[in-house]
Order: sequence, then C-alpha cells, then structure tokens
Amino acid sequence: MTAITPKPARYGMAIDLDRCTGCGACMIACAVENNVPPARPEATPRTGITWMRVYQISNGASFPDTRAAFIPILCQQCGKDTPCAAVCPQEAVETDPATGIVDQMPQRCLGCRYCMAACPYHARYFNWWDPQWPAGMEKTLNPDVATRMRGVVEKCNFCHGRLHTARARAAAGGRRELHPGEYVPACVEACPAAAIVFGDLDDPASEVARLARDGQSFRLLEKLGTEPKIYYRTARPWVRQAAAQQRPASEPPERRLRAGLPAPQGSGQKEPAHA
Amino acid sequence: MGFTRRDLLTFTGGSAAGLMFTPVPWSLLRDTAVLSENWPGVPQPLHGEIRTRYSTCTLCPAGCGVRARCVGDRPVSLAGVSGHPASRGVLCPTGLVGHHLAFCRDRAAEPLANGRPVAIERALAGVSAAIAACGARESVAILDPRPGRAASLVYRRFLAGLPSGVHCAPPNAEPYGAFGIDLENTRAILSFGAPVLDGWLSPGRVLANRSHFQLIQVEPAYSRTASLADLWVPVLPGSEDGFAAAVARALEGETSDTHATEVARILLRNKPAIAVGGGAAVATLNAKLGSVGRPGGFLPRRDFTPVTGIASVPDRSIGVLLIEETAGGEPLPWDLLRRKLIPQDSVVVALTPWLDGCARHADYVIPAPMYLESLDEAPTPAGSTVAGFSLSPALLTAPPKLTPPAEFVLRLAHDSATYPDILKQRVAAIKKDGRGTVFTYPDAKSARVRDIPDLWKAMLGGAVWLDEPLHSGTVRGADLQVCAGPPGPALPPTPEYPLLLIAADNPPPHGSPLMSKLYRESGLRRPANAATVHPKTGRDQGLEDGARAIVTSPSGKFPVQVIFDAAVMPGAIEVVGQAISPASIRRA
Amino acid sequence: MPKVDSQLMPRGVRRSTPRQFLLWILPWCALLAFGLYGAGLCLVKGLNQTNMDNRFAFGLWIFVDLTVIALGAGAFFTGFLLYILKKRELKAVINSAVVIGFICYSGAVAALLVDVGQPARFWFTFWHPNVHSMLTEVTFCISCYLTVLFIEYIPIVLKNRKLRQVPSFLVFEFELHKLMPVLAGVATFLSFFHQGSLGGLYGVLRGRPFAFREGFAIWPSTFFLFILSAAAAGPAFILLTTWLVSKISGKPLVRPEVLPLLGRISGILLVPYILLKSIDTLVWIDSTSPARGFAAYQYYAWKPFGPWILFAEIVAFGLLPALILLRRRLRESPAWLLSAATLVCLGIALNRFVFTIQTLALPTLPFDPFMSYLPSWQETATFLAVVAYGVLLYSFSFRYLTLFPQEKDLSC
Amino acid sequence: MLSHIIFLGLFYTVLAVLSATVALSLFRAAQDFRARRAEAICWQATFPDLPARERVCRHEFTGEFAHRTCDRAFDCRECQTHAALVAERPPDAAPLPREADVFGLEFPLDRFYHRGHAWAHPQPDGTVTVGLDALGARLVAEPDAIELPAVGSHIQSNGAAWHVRKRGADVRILSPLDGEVVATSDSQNGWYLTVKPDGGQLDARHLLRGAEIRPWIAREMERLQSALAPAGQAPTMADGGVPVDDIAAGYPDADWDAVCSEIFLQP
Repeated sequence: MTAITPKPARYGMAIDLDRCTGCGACMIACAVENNVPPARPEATPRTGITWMRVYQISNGASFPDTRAAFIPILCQQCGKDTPCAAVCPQEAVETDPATGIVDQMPQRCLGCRYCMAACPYHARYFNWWDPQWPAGMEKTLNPDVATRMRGVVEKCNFCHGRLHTARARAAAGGRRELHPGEYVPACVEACPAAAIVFGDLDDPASEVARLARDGQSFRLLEKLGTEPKIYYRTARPWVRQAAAQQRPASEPPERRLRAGLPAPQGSGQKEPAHA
Repeated sequence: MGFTRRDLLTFTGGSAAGLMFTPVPWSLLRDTAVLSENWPGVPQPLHGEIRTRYSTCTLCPAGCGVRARCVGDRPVSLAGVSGHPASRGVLCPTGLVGHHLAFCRDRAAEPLANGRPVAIERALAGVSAAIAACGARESVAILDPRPGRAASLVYRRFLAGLPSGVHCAPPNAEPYGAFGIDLENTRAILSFGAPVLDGWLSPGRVLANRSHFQLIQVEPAYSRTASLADLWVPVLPGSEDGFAAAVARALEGETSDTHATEVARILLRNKPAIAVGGGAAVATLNAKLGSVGRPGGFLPRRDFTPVTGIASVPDRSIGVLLIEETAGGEPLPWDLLRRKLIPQDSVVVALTPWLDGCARHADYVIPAPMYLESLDEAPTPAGSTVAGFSLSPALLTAPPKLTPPAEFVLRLAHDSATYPDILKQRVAAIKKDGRGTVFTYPDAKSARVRDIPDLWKAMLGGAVWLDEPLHSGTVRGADLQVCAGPPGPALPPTPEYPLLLIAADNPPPHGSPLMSKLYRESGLRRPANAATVHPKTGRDQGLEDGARAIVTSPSGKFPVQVIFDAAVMPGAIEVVGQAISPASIRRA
Repeated sequence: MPKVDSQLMPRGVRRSTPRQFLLWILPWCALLAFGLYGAGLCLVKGLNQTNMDNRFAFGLWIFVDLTVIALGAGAFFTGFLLYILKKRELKAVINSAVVIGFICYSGAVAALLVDVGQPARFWFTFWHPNVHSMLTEVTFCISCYLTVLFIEYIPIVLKNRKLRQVPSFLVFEFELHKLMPVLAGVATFLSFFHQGSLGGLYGVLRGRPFAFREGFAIWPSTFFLFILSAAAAGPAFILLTTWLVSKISGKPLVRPEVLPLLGRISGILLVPYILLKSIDTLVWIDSTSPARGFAAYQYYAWKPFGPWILFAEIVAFGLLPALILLRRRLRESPAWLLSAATLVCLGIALNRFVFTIQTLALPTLPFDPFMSYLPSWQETATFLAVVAYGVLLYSFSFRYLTLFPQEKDLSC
Repeated sequence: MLSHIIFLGLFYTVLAVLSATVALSLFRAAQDFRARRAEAICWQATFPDLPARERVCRHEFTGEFAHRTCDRAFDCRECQTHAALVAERPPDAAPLPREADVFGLEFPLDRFYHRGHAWAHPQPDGTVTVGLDALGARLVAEPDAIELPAVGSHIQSNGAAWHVRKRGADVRILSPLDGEVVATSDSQNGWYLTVKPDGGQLDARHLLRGAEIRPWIAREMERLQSALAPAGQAPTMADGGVPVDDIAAGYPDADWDAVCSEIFLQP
C-alpha cells in the first residue's frame, strides 16, 4: 500500500460494441495480468475462470438477415446496493470508497458462493480446482497479483495490482493524484480496436464520462438499480434491443455455443417455451 | 495431603480456562488462516527487478513490435510498442501470450530420425546423404514460409549449389507479390473473403485506419469481418469472381444486379478504393479502380524477389523436402506437398518447433527454437508499402538441442557462418545502403539510418528498419498478381454430396495454453472440430445441435461436432480451415 | 452382549431383538460409509467433484439444508408450545422432536462444511462478520441453536436406564429440566431468526428479480414467509415421523389424540402462510418484478418450470392440506391426516427447491441461456450420508432412550 | 457500527444465557448433593417414569378408589387425600391376626411394608430393623451379591437403602424410612439394617400395614406373573400359584433384570 490518499474517483468503463471485433485480446490480457491459471482439461465453460468474457449476441434473424455483435462482460462494478458486497458473510467483498472499485479478497473468502448467486452478470468465478500451470510457465506469473487457492471466489477488480503500481509511481513523484491514463486495466491497454475507454466517471472532463453521457450508451440490467459502472455504446439499434430484451428471447438456442456455453448433453439446456 | 482425582480435574479445568486468556489458542486460529491462504502447491509469483525489454513478433508476417515486462530477465507479459509503424502499439491475442508458447506440450525437444531420438550430427549426416543421393531429376526443395528473410537467402545460396534445388513457398506466402497496400490513404476496401478485421496484414495498422475506409465484405459466411463490415454481400461459394466482374461492369455504368450496383456506388463515392482477396477477376477490378501504383491503392516495394509457389512445382519431382515451420504454425497443405514428393524414396525433413505439424509426416525432425527463444528476424511486415526488417532478440533461455532452421541449412552447406552472422551481414548491408529510417522501440522515435552509429546494437535493442518508398509510378515486374483467393467455382451439389463445405474461420493458431483455455471457455473461437450449419439444414440432415457427426467430401471424411447457427447459409457446412468442396454430413 | 443391550433399553417397552436391530442398521451403516466416501472426495479433491458450476453456485446440498432445517423446525415449535404456551399434550412427542431437530440441524451443518470451498475457514464468519448479510445471521443462529438442541438432547440421554443409575446424572437432568423453558425461549428466538434469514437469503438478492422481494425494515417478505412455513411444516414432519416409527417398530407410541393435534397445529399455521404467500406472490408479479425490468410471466416460460409450479406450491401443497387438517372429521382419519401431512412437507421442499434451484436456473442477462443441473454421485452420496446418519442416530435413540413417554403405558 | 453492536450484542447475550443455564443447573445439582436432596430427587425423577400400573394409590387396594394414580411419589406424609381418608377410617380399627398368609407367603403384621418390598420393624429400643418382605426375598433369594450401606451412613425413605445383585439384575431396595444406619447384617437373622429413625421414632404414615397387605400383594403377584410370562404367553406360575422359595431358579430364561425392576420399582 502507498501512503497517499488520492481524491476519491469513480472508475468506470465505456465499451464501444461497434468497434469490438471479438478477438478476445481483452480476455487474454486480463488472464495474463491476473495470473489466471490455464484450465484443467475437465473444466467447462461453466466451471472455467474468465474474469472478462466476450459473448456473441445476435438479432436472431436467419441468413442472410442475421446480424451479430460481440459484448465483453466483466464485473460491472455496481455502485449502489452492490449485490455481491451486501451478501458476503465475512466482508470478503468490499467497495473501495476511494475508487468505487468492488474488490474481492480471496484470502478472506470462505467459498460459500453466495455472492455468485447474487451477481446478475455471472461475473464471479469460483476456483473449482487447485490452480496449476504447465511446468515452467509459473515463472511467467505477474508479481503484482497473488495467485488464488482452490475453493475461493474471484472476479475482475479493474487490475488493482496496476492501481497500486500507479499510485506508488505517483507517490514516488510526490503526487497525490493519478494522471488520467496513468492507470488503465490490462484489457483496456490490450484492446487492438481501442474499443474500451477507462477513466473516472466523476471527472466530467474525462472521455469515459463523456461517453457515459452519450445518447447511444446504455448499461446492462439498469433497472435492477445497482448503478453498474460499465457503459456499453452502439449505434446499432438491434444491439441495444438485444441487450435489453425480455426473456425468453426470440434468440434461437442455436447460438448457445457461440455465447460461450456448453453443448447440450442429456438434460442440458431446455429451449425456451415461447421460442 | 494427597493428590486426589478432584484436584486433577480442578487443575485441568482451571488450566483450560486460563489458556483462553493466553494468545496461544488465538494464534493457532490465525495459523489455520495462514495455511488456507498459502494453500500447498499453489505457485507464488517470483519477485524481482521489473525491467522492460523489446523484441519483434515472428509468429505471423505482421511483424509487430513487442514490449515485454520482465521480472529480472524473465518476461511476464507482452504488449505492443506504441507508434510502431506496422503494429501501432497493438498485439493480437496470439502475440499477447507468445511468451507462453515455450511451455506448450507437443514441442519438439530433440532431433528425431523416423521418430527415434538421434544426435544432431547423425541427423545432419543422414540428411546430407539423402541430398547427395539425389540425382539431377530428383530435386531438393526447401519450403520457406517467409521468403524475403536473411534465412531465405541462406536457403537460396545452399540450393543454388545443388544440381536441382528448388526454393519454394507455400500458397499465399506473398499475397500481393511486390505490392503493399496503402491503407493510410485508401477510402474503401472491397474484400472478397479476406479476414480484413480478423488478423489481416498487421491488425494494429488495419484497425488504426478502420475509421478511414468503407468496408464491403463479399463472403458466403457471416464471418467476424462480415459482421463488422459496413456492407456484407453474401454470395454463393465460388461465385466471387463472377460478382467481381459484375461490380467491374457496374463501375463502367452498365446495369448489373442490385448488389453489384450498390457496391459500385460505394466504391465510386469513396476513392481511392481497392479490392482484396479473390482471384483473377479481382485483379482486373483493381485495374478498373485504378488502384495499382496509386496512393491509397497497391504500391510496389523494392525488396521483392519472386519465389516459386509450391503449387507450380511439378508433381513427383522432389527427392528431399526440407520444410521450415514457424512457431506461429501456419498450416501447410500436406496433401499438396505429398503430391510433389517422389513416391517411395523421398526424404522429408521438418525444421520445426512443433511435433504436431509437418513433423508427423517427416523422416527427420530438427527441433527449432520457439518464438522468443533465440535471435530471429522479421521481414517486411505483411502488406507494408515499403521494405522492412527487424530483429527479434531472444527473451527466454532456450533448452538445449535446438537448431534454428537457417543454422541447420548452413551446416548442411558446410558453411562456417552462424545464423546471427547472417543477420549481422543483413544489417550491415542495410547500414551500407544507408537508405530509409529506423524506428527504435524504447524511445518510439524514427531516425535516418545514416544517423545511427551502431545499427546492429540499435536493432538488438528493438527497432524496425523501413526502406524509402519507391516512386509510385515506377512499377517493377509485371502488373499486380493477386493471390489465388477461394479456388474456382464450386462444383454443383450432387446427390452424393448434397451440401457445400466452406471455410469458416482460420484454424486456431498454435497458442498459449491460457489462450486456448479462454477461447474454449468463452466459445469465442469455434473449436477446430466444429461444423456449423443452419438449423434447418441440420434438421433436414437429421442432426441436432451439439450432435457428433461425420463430414464426407471428395477429399476424405473427418469427425465434427455440429453447431446450429442461423447465421450460416442454408445448404452449407462451415468448417474451420477447409477449402470449398461439395460434401455430405451424417450422424456419427 | 444381548443382556447389556436389553439392560440399556427402557423397561416396559418391547424392542426388536439385537439380531433384527443389526439387520436394520447394517444397510444404513453401509450407506453412511458410502456417503462419507463421497463427501471425503469433495473435501480432498475439491468441489470439482460436484456438478455445481459458476452459474449453479448452489445445488442439491443447499436445497437439502434448507429443507431439513425447515422440517426440523418441529423441535423449536413443539418446545415453544409445550414449555411456553404449556400445551401438555405435546409432552408425548417432545423428546422425539428434539432428537429430530438435532439430527436435521447437525446434518445440515455437516453438509454445509462440505459445501464451502475452504472448510478450514468456517470460523472466519465469526471473526470478521458482515452483519448486513443474511448468511451471517444464519450462521450465527444455526450454530447457537445447534448448541441449544445439544443441551436439550442431554437430559434425554441421561435418562437412559443405565446412565440414570448414576445419581448425579439424574440430579443434573432434574435441575436442567427445570430450566427447559429458558432453553425453549432461546430456541424459539434463534429459530425465528434463522428460519427467517434463510428466507431473507433469497429475498435480498436484488440481482435476481425472481427471488427478490420488498419487505419491512431490513427483512424481505420471504423472511416472514419462511418462518411461518417452517413452523407449519415442523409439526407435520413430527407427525409423519412418529407415525412412520410406530409403523416400523409395530407399536403404538402416542395416544391416538396426539397426531390429530399436531395436524391441527400445522393446519392452523398453514392458513395464514398460504394467505400471505399468495398476497406476496401477487405483489411480486404485479410490481416488484416488473419494476426491476422483468415481466413475471417469463420466469415460467422456461420448461420445466411452468406456471404449474406456482399452483402446486400454493394450492396443491398448501391450501389443500390446510383444509384437510382443519376439518376435524378428516383429521381423525389416519389416511387423510397422513396424506395431508405429507403434502405439507412436500410443499415446503418444493418451496425451498424453487428458491434455490429455479432462482439460479433462470437467466438474468438477455443473452445467457436457461441452465439446468444434475447433482454428481458425490453430491448425492453426501446427501445420502446425512440421511443415513439421521436414521442411525434416531434408531439408536429410539432403542435405548425414551422418545415417547406414553409408549410403555400403551404397550401393555 | 451500531448494527455491529446490536447484532453481536444479541449473539453474545444468547451465548451468555445458554452457558448460564448449564452452569446454574450444574451448581444446583451440586447443592442438592450437599443438602442430601439427591436421593429424594432421584426418586422424584424416577417416579413419573414408572408405568402407570406401578403408581396406583394405596387407597385403590382398599377399594376407596376405583382407580387412582399416586401423584406424590408414594410419600403419603404430605398427601391431603391420604390424611383425609385416614382421618375418616383410622387403620387397625378391627383387631388383626398376627400374620397374614398370602399365596403361601408370610407377611407378619407387626411391621410396616414399603411399596418397594422392604419392611420396617420398630424395636423396643427405639431402633427399626429393615428387611426384605417374603416376595422380595423370594425374588432375590441367595443373592449373588449384597452391597449394604456403611454403619453410620444416613438413608432416606424412597432413597436407595441397599443394593442386591441377582442373575445380572442390579436391584436397589428403596428405604422405608429416614434414619441413620446403626447396624447391618446379611439377613441371617431376618433383617439387613438396623436404623435409628430421624426424630426418634418411625414415621410410618407412608407405609402399608394390616388390611392393605393382602390386596397389595395380590396385585404384586399379578404384575410378577405378567413380568415372568415370556412375551405373548398367558401369565402362569410354575406351581398352581404358591411361589417357590427361589423363583429365579424356577424361571431360568426370564429376563430377571426386568422382573426385579418391575417389582422393586426401577424404571
């Protein structure tokens, strides 16, 4: 920790869905930054750990009218009545008033998974296995982030390792505040299309605040009233519609595999009755 | 005054109660916490001085600059070099985790002869013997995935010394021949199935200019590029050339089908425009668009030396084939290669870091260093309008028993020089010509070659040399040769093969275990064994979503997992990395 | 050996021969061993042994825990009626109720310890509790209440025929028994809270509109509904077990008027529960859920969770048994009484199932799918271990302790 | 913060109450022993657990009640009902024979009988000899072991006077009176204990005498028969009714523990 106490910020993101090419660089940069272990072969899309996960959504229409878009989902850093923070029995989830970042403390987590049941974005992940790396690869772990043990929950924390580094640098420079852009999460830095903008939503001058105010921006499940800090932007009406539609949607179940979900086996997924 | 049982009980009880007021039980509690926090067997990251080192990515022809965050001298994460002329500070997903490749399974660790480990000398002897045994009619060929490198020069020299040596490249190694694409100034790209937004040329450069050009994707599959293009024109597989011709006519003002007219309108409104991908008709279309040799179009480079495409090598002519495979593991068309070999007595040598590629068909496997394990070179970045060159210094310490492909060929040629020597000569040559500029990674600055005292050192520190542009007018060589796009018109479906097999995605590259995990768990890239069909087509074939099935085509059969996706053209089967051909699919 | 066995039994009651008893417990012991093996796998290899996943963070275990804790509520409620409201007739079943309660709660806690990812950290909740979490409330109350049940269990054990020959045991039991009302009071207090908190557990999930409920002060409506439903189910479950035990042991255990009384209590509590539950559901459909952007119909559009589930919960397993239990004539006939009691217990199980499983199965994001899950054999085995443990503990208690004081007078 | 205080406050209160409850009962138990209440409490705790048939009021024998269960744990000394009944029909109104013969068992009527089959015989010297009555004696004839209280120790009525072991049945004989043991014997001379009663003389209000004996023993024989009868069989005595000297020998396969417990009022 650093001695400085910077002026409170409210960090958030604006993701431009019209720029996202679904390459997955954000997911990969995130996993590298945060020492997410390569999965066991047994791990499925439902048990794997992807702090950031790019879903593909579609307008549900058939060829050639079909349209698809990519939508990266990470912890939405809810700013009000944060569902996961309220339910944790032992304060392993805390919202940092100085940054507005919802932080998960694995070393205090009991592994009851109540927070996962509480999260509407499925942005929390449980360590079902002991973490393992191929021989030698553990030497490439990021020294700024501790590895997690089996049986605890983890999630995106806007790369707080990077926040600490940035603060330390600022403190070394005798500064109490961080310059905009001095601290950006790994996914933001890695996005080849520069689709993710990160910054202080409370700073009206910041680009992210400007995009958040943009008429084409929206947030997921806004009506839940949890004030998420991840904004999505698109000029394509159908994308906005698909991101806010009632379920079960017209979306055909065939997109399941593309949406990052397992192929049905036995009593796997059921088709929506109204589909 | 004896010691009764009562006394004992009192004592025990008392001490138990007293213990509660000592720190002992509480510290024991804490210890359980400590235990559960450092769960046995969980590796903790190593700490050390954080340093930044630079290199250049050789996994694909894009030639992106790499900034490595290192603990001590060990890279822990890779990122782009901001301002890099080719990559514009961007790395693709594969490049981001290039430093993990060294830890993949399926690595070639030691020389193999017919699957058995041998000393490198034995392998050398064996291969030389095989080469010596080749008569004038039996040619010795080296398949060079990246012509235009210093290594390629080594190959050419060696082959020149043989009675019949062939220096050949896999299909599409040089898509635009002597030409680069002036992305910075083009206003419209008419793409015939080229993955423009999905790893085409240097992704960073393409995306940086994305806002400047209209993108029209002509492709039967609703690919990533199609989904992000300004206009997607779904055409029947194999009818691209026809559509190109239609557009050409529409440009002339002739009335054509609505799509073509629409496309023509966009191209005319956004000039300069280019057409990429596709076949001969696309070349003529470019000529019509006047995009050859003009700013915003195809511009010629100085460094081009033509190389035989493997396809044009006569069948059953190669006696000894040396195949260089890159760490990126671009797939090689083995069926094509096999046809070129002399049936019985041909020798195949795989110079590769991988065991699961061409090594599977090779008599000799010469393990090559993995990306970032040894000093390497990156030739002119794909699609660059000027010649370029950069070194890829090693960031990892390589295991023993590895031989860089060029090194192996040098030793075959009994040349005392080492690969680094060759690279030094190349750099010296650049310095001698004194043309062009050098962009150095650490300070993100460009300087003229003349002004750099020690070019070699600068290059080792991370730098890319860029030639001066040619005068756009003077086009050396013939007119633009555009790569052979999707092979000719597809055969019409037959009763035996009612469906059409079309390429969906590039096959998943050799990647970090982490990358493959993330792709698998997010389903972002279709698994290599996925066959995506329209739900209706699938049901007509008696399949359901997720079923296991067998796809049969004239070139053979392979098992797949069926994915229903309404985005797929009815009557088509999208399969990762397949050529267009009629096919049938049935339940496994 | 048989002599010791018979000398441990209460006098004046007939018990199966040692041989029969052995034949009875052997299969259960086998089941227990198998279950413990499954649980051991989960503890040693980790929760990857289960079929739970990041979406189904809760599974069979949590569902079972909630159900058995609801059914175990009989212990506290019978105690409350007997010691606080002085309902003497219930003395006939209180011992059995206590044992059942103890079994249910200890079983639930055991299952929970396997369920959490880091069992070694179970005490963290007490170390740095987040008092705003319903789960904290549950943890504290259940651990306390388990202690209470244990203390309530002691006198029953001390009255064993051999143990009671030690005068000090008998005297301690006598003194402790005089303070039973205190314990009953504490038990009631604790039970009200944790039964409620278990409901609150889901009611506060503002991220899960299917489960989220408005409420009073810090407690969502489910808090109160769970208390009521548990209080209603407890007596019904005791009724069932008593009947079952007397069928298995082939002896009358309580006077004929006791079971109908239990049924009546259950019925009386069921009515307000059903009433409130219906109101709550209507409010939720009408305002709570839509206000959060989810039209309630969509929850029931995913097979197999159709609207039938609402009907089953409220009418078939609620209103119907309530009406049966309130009609004296029906109550008096064993067939009706028992089927009604069974319906009540099933209703509770269904209710807990809906809140645990359906809540997690329903998608929240517009582009994520409906999911289902089947427990792995390790999960099922662990659950069976809890059942076997319960049966064994009860069998031994029934054989060597006096669970039904009226039995010896009825047996001759 | 406040919520912390409230929550943890409640929690610790609950814990305090629980531990206090347990501690208190332990403390009280200890006190009971110190105050010699233990024996009485044991009987208090035992009596309700006896089957109803063993708890019938003595006035049922005399036909004053058709059916009445004792609610005073066989201690008539504070029982108003008893007092009232005795007042209106004083015992020994009619002269009695010196001894009663019930089914061939002699019950001398010069002494008082406890429901637990111990008799108390006041001696001229003011002491009281205590022994087993004929039925009890036949049940534990030639006991395997006898455990008599130490001379000088104090016994309480309805408390354990001495212990007899017979065929694995561990029988405690309930004391008919309160008093201090002055002598013990192994029943050669017909008695086991000589007791100096508290308060100088024997308070026999709670003991049976005279005319009560016959109906009482009649019932005891019934219970004995049903206890001896193997499960399911009709109760019969080996010989047409008169118990042999050693009943145990007559019923080798009877659960002797159960039989003795039945007769000696052990739960």
